[in-house]
Amino acid sequence: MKHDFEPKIVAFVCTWCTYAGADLAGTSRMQYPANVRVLKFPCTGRIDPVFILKAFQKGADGVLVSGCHPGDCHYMAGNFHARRRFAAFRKLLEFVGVDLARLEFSWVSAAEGGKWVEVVTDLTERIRTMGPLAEFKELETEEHWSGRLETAELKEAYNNI
Amino acid sequence: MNNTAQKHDATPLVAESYYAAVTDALRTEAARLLSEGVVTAVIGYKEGRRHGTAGPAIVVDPARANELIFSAACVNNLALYLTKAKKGVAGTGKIAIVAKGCDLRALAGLMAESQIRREDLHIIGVACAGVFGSGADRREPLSAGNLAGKCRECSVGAPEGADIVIGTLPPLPELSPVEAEELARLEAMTPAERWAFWKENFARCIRCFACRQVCPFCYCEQCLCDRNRPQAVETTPRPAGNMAWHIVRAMHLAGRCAGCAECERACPMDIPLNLLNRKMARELKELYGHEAGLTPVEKGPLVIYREDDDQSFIK
Amino acid sequence: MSRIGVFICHCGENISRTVDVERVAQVTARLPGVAIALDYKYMCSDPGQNLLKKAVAEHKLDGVVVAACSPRMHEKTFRNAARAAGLNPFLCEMANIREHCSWVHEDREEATAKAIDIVKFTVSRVKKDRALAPITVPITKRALVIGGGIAGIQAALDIADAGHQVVLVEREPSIGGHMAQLSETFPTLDCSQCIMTPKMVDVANHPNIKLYTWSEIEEVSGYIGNFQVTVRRKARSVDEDKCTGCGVCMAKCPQKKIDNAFDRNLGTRPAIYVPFPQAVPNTPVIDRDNCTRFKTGKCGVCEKVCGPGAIDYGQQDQLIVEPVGAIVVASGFDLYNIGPKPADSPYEGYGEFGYGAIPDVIDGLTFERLASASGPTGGKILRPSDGKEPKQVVFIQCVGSRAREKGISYCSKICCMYTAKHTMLYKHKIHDGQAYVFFMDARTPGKNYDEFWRRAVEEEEAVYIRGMVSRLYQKGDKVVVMGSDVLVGVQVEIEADLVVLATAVQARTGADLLAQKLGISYDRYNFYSEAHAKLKPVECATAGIYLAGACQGPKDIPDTVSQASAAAAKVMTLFAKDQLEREPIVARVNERNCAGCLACKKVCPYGAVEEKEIRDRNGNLIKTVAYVNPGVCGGCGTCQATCPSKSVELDGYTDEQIMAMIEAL
Amino acid sequence: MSPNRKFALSYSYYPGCSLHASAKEYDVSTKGVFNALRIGLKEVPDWFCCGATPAHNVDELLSLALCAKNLSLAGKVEGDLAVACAACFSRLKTTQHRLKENDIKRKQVETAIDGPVPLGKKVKHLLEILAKDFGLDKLEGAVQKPLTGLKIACYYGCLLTRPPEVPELDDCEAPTIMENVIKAVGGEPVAWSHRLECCGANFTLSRPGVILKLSNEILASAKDAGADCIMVACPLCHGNLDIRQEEIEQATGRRYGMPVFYITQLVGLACGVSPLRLGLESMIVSPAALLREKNLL
Repeated sequence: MKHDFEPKIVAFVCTWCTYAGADLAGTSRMQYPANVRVLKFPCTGRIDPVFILKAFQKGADGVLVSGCHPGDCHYMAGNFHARRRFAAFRKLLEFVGVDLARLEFSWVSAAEGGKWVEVVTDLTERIRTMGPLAEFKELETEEHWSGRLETAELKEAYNNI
Repeated sequence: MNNTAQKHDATPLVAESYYAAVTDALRTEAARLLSEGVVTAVIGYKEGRRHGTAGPAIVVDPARANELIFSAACVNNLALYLTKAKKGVAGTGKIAIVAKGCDLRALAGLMAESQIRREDLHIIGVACAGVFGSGADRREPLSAGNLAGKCRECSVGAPEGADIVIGTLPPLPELSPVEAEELARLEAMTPAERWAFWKENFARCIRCFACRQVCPFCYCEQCLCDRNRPQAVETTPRPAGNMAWHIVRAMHLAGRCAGCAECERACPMDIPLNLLNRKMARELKELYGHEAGLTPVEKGPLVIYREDDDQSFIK
Repeated sequence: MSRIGVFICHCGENISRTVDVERVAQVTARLPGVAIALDYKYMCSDPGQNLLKKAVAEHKLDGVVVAACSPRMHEKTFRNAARAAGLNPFLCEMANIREHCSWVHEDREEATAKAIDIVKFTVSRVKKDRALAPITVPITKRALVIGGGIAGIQAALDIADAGHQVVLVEREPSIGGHMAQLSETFPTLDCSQCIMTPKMVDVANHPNIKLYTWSEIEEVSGYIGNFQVTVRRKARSVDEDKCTGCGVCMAKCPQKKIDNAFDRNLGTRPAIYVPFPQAVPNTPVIDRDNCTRFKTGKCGVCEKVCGPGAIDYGQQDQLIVEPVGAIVVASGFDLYNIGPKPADSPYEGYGEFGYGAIPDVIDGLTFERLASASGPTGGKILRPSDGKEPKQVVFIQCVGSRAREKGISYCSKICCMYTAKHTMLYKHKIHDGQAYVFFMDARTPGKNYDEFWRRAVEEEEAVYIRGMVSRLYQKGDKVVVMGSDVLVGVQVEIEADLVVLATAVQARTGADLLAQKLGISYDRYNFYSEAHAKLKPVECATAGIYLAGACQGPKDIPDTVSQASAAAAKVMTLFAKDQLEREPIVARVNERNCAGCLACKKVCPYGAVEEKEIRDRNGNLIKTVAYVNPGVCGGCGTCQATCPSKSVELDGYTDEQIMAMIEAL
Repeated sequence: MSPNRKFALSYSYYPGCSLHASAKEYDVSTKGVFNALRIGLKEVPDWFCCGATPAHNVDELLSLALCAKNLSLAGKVEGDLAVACAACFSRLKTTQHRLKENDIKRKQVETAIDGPVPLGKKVKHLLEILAKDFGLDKLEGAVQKPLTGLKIACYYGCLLTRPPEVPELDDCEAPTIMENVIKAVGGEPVAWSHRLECCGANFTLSRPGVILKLSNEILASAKDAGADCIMVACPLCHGNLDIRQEEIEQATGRRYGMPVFYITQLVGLACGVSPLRLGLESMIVSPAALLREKNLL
């Protein structure tokens, strides 16, 4: 089945739970859209908000962050710290105008191959209907200072360049 | 953001004599501290070259304590001068610092982050009715019309927990919270409208990094955004890099920002930076009950967790 | 320019069926920095690995990407192959194009494109990989055991028998713990003292065990293999080397009316005392709070009567530093108190049971002392208020346990069994007495446990009433028990002579403080947390520290002893090596850039981050920075995500490696 | 502005049906004591039955709406809401508690009463007002005739403290607030077992046999503990212990002769309120002999 728009989805996952859950989906031969690219981290605690930003800037249309369920963290508390960090970060992104439907967080354990498939499929389909993430792509293409020249002084200075 | 509707309200908030009295007491205290050898330096404010302005001053000689002043023009957050970014002052013995309530919050934050130690400081608190906003006519007394936006919602007029607090404020009128209203206005927008708002604002950014230089919490020895291996944030003042810089800045200050709004004051392009900081402060209060306070809190909201933290946003 | 080798595996047909492996090889061969890209039927087979090794040598590769199955499957295999070829194993990465690609997608076109992407970003990562050397940590082959109850005793004996030195620290004057207070033990009803005291004596006599009683842990520093433990030896006021344990001092002490805590305050003891006759060591201690000599300066009888001259009123607390390589925590439990809630306690007491003010309402451990042949009543069951033999005894289970409204939702595990035991002991001693038990559920999993419980009900005639008790109150010399029988559906009222409460097992008061000294984590009830509930039940997440017994959660004696031996086995496994080798995926601090905000220290789940002072040549402090102890770091990387200036980096997952991948997407 | 602003403390007041009927003396003595202690009380205009105790057994929405409407009426009068009857107190507090935690219920109730429910209005039992707001120290200071030598069984009944999350009055299973009040006015509280047992009020009309058993146990326990009298803070308990006392004596053959006071009657006596303004004459078991013996009349 071909679609007009194939979004680029980046998944940041922890190696112990979600990566293993995705492996399980594989060994169980489950099927899901091929749009997702999985980057492996030791722990969701290692995932820096900057990475999410970078992924959007580099053309991702949707980002998934996924790790161990609370209490299952291989490092005990990494996912707890991540949970707070991302709770704050998504509020910030929302405030600057990023549609949070493009950023998904999930807990997927090593036993939840089915959940992995569900999360990835849902996200891909949602982004497909939303279309490309135009905002960041536009920014990338803008090379010049695009502020408005509001004052006469500024206008004059600009024209003299 | 002082809109014109409030400009006509020019009733002075405090009498001129209040500042004269505080200045006197400040000079006496500074002279005493220096001459008795309690401290090696006093960080405070002195008269600026233009009328009605003031700037930071570091006094080491008791004889020059009479240069110190306090007025509504004392906008700077002096906590900055105790950070690693300004290594010169710190580490020369016990230092006295003049602190308004908002500055004391920054000091408390720096203590919690092991940047300064309470025992190395002598904090001279000053009860503050607010400082001038940008564009205020300095010939006029401080009034609701020319007050800085952050001061309209200030809850720490008297800096409790200082070694000494100079001045007692008269009852101040309750003012409409213009910053909170602006925040509410933005929050009511659609994401696309907000994006447009910030895109335009950030597009003006010339990456002078005044916001970073003036922030007491930007004391990193090397800013992440100056690094090039890897380059996390594009360094040229291009819209994409600007957006990234301001998001990273707000994120790094989340749960730490003391709300002094110096970033916004220092910004030559009038980008409403404090809105981002306020937004994050509000969210962290709602999510985790954290609020920047006058006493150091060992672990800020983003370096601690509770097992039952909200996770309604996680699938 | 890098020289990366890319090896694409067909995995028989597992990959090549949906992924056009030849195309992946063609495309990736043209990537900048790729020296060679090959595809092969089975990369993990011997010929496949040889292909890799040969290519490393022939093409002087400085990085390898194996695009095949999940790294969880074969990363070790290929890293070993890389090592054999002379390449640092951490310069070899896997691109997962099987589990994450060929097996989950059907469209050959899409799957091939995805596989190319995966290989591409993995190549970008490898270019930023750094050679890492395994970390070795020397091991001090001495163990510390904290707590001298049955758990600590068992662990100490096992480790000592294996030939290693053990330091055993006990807070009380004697080892023995709770087990020494018990009368008989379920499910065999053998006398607790009879099976316990020989083990206590073994500890005292073991050449490899250094025993510190009347001592507490003051400070713990260091990490696996290299802990420094400061032990506070509280002043005993008796010289242990001189004392012969003759007991004359105790017999002659004029102050004899002090409540004996070992007997749950049912009996008394002198001011110079051993908690119980079989104490190990048999050296008394002076209770300075109650000794006339210490209170008023007058007396000194013990000093006068002591033949060997062992009494030393001037003794001071001593701090001793012991270097050890591993720690077994066996600090035991406390019992829930039904008294009113202290301000700092999360547990509500039982107002409906009179908050402990009714004298003939006692807890299970007090009943043990009443039933014990060496107890204050010589094994006669007599009630505390008037010393009469109780003819009707009501036992109430789940007091505090499984009572969320009182603050505890867990099951204390041992009460069903010991209450059944109590009804039997009671019946054996008072034949015409009647025992009633109020219970929620009888939980008796364990070898011969259910049989034991059935015996109590069926043969020993304990009346089990399923239901809860709503109130206890004194009426004359009886305690009225108001409860419900939910099976019959009626209210029950029993006028009892004695009520025994099976109070909850809770963490030791101060367990959190000890945990903070040790740097181990604990749950909301202050029970210590194991590293993994199923697969690492005796290890702490902090390397080199192990758990035994009820400090980790309620446990009976067999479980406690098993866990103690397991902890000992873990210590012996550690001590079997001279050096500890571990994966070098640890965080490192860039000291030049670190501003010392110590946010990393605050988030580190392992307590691996320390403060380090940077000084100039003259010893002046330049700044304080963070330092990550590689022996302790678990490698989660939370510190790096938290650090604003990224002055701490996790080897193997550096920002450069990750950004390279994102940029290559 | 409250008409009672001359007082430092001032409350809106919900007497409840009993206090205008069978428990008139509770109402009279409450007003007497509050007047003597200079605490303002303004009765909520137009109040009606809270629905206790039958409504909540039959129809939850009805029981919540009845109280909600009364709360909304009380909202129009300044000051926290003072409630004398333990059952009214319990129902009003329960309503606030239930509606706070359940938005759906709250909306239903708001539709039913056609307006918002003042969930923030503080509902306080008289005991709380005397012991906490007014304060035990001040109460002690107001005593003119201490109840010296009067042995009092303080009877809480089942509703005053339960369930703990609703009334938030005192320790649910081992309260001391009544005893503290009695000690403050010089009386002697006795330790007894049935302080918190139920008197059976729900069955007072339908199954009087239950009352006889339960109330008898309470009387017997108080008597055995050496009490001269019982003190209550609930008109329903009072009805069972006082009005039915003779019936209980006839059924059990044990004679109690135990006067049952309202808390306000005893506090009033101690604080010098005229006995004529305490409604002592309406008590079925006459306290006259006891009070004379203790020199309190």
